[in-house]
Amino acid sequence: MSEFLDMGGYARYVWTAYGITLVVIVLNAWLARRRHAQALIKVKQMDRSELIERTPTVRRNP
Amino acid sequence: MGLVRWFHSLASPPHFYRFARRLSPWLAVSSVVLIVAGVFGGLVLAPPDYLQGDGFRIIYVHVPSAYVGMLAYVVLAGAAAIGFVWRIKLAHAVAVSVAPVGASFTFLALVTGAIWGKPMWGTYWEWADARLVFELLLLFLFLGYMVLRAAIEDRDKADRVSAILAAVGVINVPIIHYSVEWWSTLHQGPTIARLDSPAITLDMLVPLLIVIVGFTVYFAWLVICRLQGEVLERERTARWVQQLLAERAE
Amino acid sequence: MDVFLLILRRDLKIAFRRWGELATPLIFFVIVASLFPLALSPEEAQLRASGTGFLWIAALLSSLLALDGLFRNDLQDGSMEQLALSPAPLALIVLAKTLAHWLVSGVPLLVLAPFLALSFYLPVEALPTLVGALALATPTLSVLAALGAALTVSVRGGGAIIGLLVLPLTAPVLIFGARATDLAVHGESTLGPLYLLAALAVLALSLGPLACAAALRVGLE
Amino acid sequence: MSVDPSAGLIVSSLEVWRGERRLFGDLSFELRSGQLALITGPNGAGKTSLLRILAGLSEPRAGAVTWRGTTVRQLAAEFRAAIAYQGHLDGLKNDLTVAENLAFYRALWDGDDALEPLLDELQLSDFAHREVRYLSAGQRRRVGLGCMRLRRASLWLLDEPLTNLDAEGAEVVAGWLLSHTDAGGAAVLATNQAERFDGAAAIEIAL
Repeated sequence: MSEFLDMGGYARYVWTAYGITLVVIVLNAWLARRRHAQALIKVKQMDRSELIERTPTVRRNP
Repeated sequence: MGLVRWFHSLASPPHFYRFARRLSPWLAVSSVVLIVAGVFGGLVLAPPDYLQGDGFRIIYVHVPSAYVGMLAYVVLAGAAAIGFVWRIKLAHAVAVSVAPVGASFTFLALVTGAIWGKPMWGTYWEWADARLVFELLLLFLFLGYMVLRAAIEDRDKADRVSAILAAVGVINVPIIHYSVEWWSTLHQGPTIARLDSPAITLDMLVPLLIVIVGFTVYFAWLVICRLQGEVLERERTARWVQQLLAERAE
Repeated sequence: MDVFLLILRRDLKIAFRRWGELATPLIFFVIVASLFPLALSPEEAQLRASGTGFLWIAALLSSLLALDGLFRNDLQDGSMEQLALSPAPLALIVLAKTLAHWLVSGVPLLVLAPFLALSFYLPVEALPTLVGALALATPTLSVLAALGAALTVSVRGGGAIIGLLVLPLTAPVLIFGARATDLAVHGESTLGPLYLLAALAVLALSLGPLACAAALRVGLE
Repeated sequence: MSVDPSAGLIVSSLEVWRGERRLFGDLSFELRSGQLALITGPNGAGKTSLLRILAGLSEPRAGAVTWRGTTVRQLAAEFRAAIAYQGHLDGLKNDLTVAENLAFYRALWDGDDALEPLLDELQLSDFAHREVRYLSAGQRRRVGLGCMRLRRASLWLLDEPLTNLDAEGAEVVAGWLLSHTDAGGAAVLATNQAERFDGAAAIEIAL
């Protein structure tokens, strides 16, 4: 096991690289899920007046 | 015919949203399985490289992240171009969602490349390595795209302006790639080993391919997650979003 | 073609009436170049070794510096609306404006560059190649910078991000331009990189104005 | 869609957005030659946005605008030339003189009208060789409208053309509009001074 962890003397480099990769992967997942959750909140709190549909009046003069 | 219609229906936001909700757990689980299996193969099963020893095992995270970074830029530019030409809002939403993911994987490729470089070259950064320089320029392209989008307040405008930037960028990517390659061959000393083994054996290659597939599936999951949020925000006045909210409230 | 000349003449006339703005990038180019030996060292060998690359970076930056207002001024006073609604293709108008800009900023740069190169101890034999490479490279740089200006035309107050958008795209021009100059300094054949620079210029001049025009139409909305 | 020289400006089920907000939807009308249309409405209702869509500067999210049977965004050069748009901005170059600005637009529109009568009518003769930067807002407006006049257009799209104009200036522009429609031209006007055109407008659109 300790031989495996030692990585033939390259432990410092190999494990740092894998560690950073893990951080980036986890961070990405968290950010992506947060993006979805925040959109739901934003839509819930949106200005309801945006839903009103207005139509202009057109008057034709003879 | 049925397949074409199915693809077409995906471009409609409510269909896409429902489809994505069903798909995303599958993507998440399979990407984790693939990545864990591939990394296990790479760290434990694959033999050490005859030149680089166990140091070469960084390849199992460096190459997949570099690959996903490139793939992301192509997807970004392709989606943006489709959105620009055919005015498909969902395509623009794809481009927006891909950008931060692609940037983070490109960044990861740079960092793992530099860490790998230290034992191989004795320095973290080697300007003569064309691929690291190219990754750096690619990261700048992602950042430029994101900064431009952030600077334009109107989402519709931001979509189309940034699509033009992405299209110009993707035309430039091969030119940048070959010019950097050409430039590095002029400056490369004979002592510089390239960041891949010249003779990679099959038991080294298989785990690598598995991790690449795993990273790609993971990338798809991330994009779909972000895309759901993006679609909701863009479609907030649409009836289906309001219905969805009402259902969730119950 | 009439429209092309019309726009070219108008922009040149305006440029000469605002000569202060015209001179800024050139003075910037000269000042930065004069600061370089102060930062590095006045030694001949060192200056000669890094002078080429330095001249190229300075040329790159000064050609980006000037383009912020290229379309923004027209957008703000409303003339861009009229140009976009004119019967002439917008890409042709963009090309005329870019050419006008190159004539007043790129050409003086070609004239100044040999003098700066001499002060960095570059051999006289290398100067024709330097000017030739700059003559082929600056149109590409102008088109790229124009593209940056067109993309950011609707960004409030933000000419600063042009550099971030455009600089990564200029890498090939920089590589080939500096390489051609370097080869000339060492007395070798410079045709290869010069051809590549010419190819890039053709590509930029043919596709760039179309992309600019598309970006401007979006910016006008 | 085919080219139909007799068709005027046809707006069908148009939806107008400003950025992320839908301003209004379902606007349809048809403007024939010789007719004047007025767009009225409170600030922010979308008068300018509508006019810019009619001019082909912006693309509508939904609905269509056609001129002579072709979508305005896809007009061929000769039809494009027949539409004049004058927005809030005058489109003048500060560093050029009044005469230079007018001459530039005359050349751009491929026109050949003499400038002197126009300058006289707009009471700008004394300023012909002054740079535009030294003009007042009202004078600039006159020059801008003069540039528009040099375009031999059959459809005029004017956004608040009377803003900044004094009584005489407004009189001149109103006169232009009437003679334009009398001569078979069409015009769409966004204005808060609709009462000036009472009875003259064939179509009134209240946003």
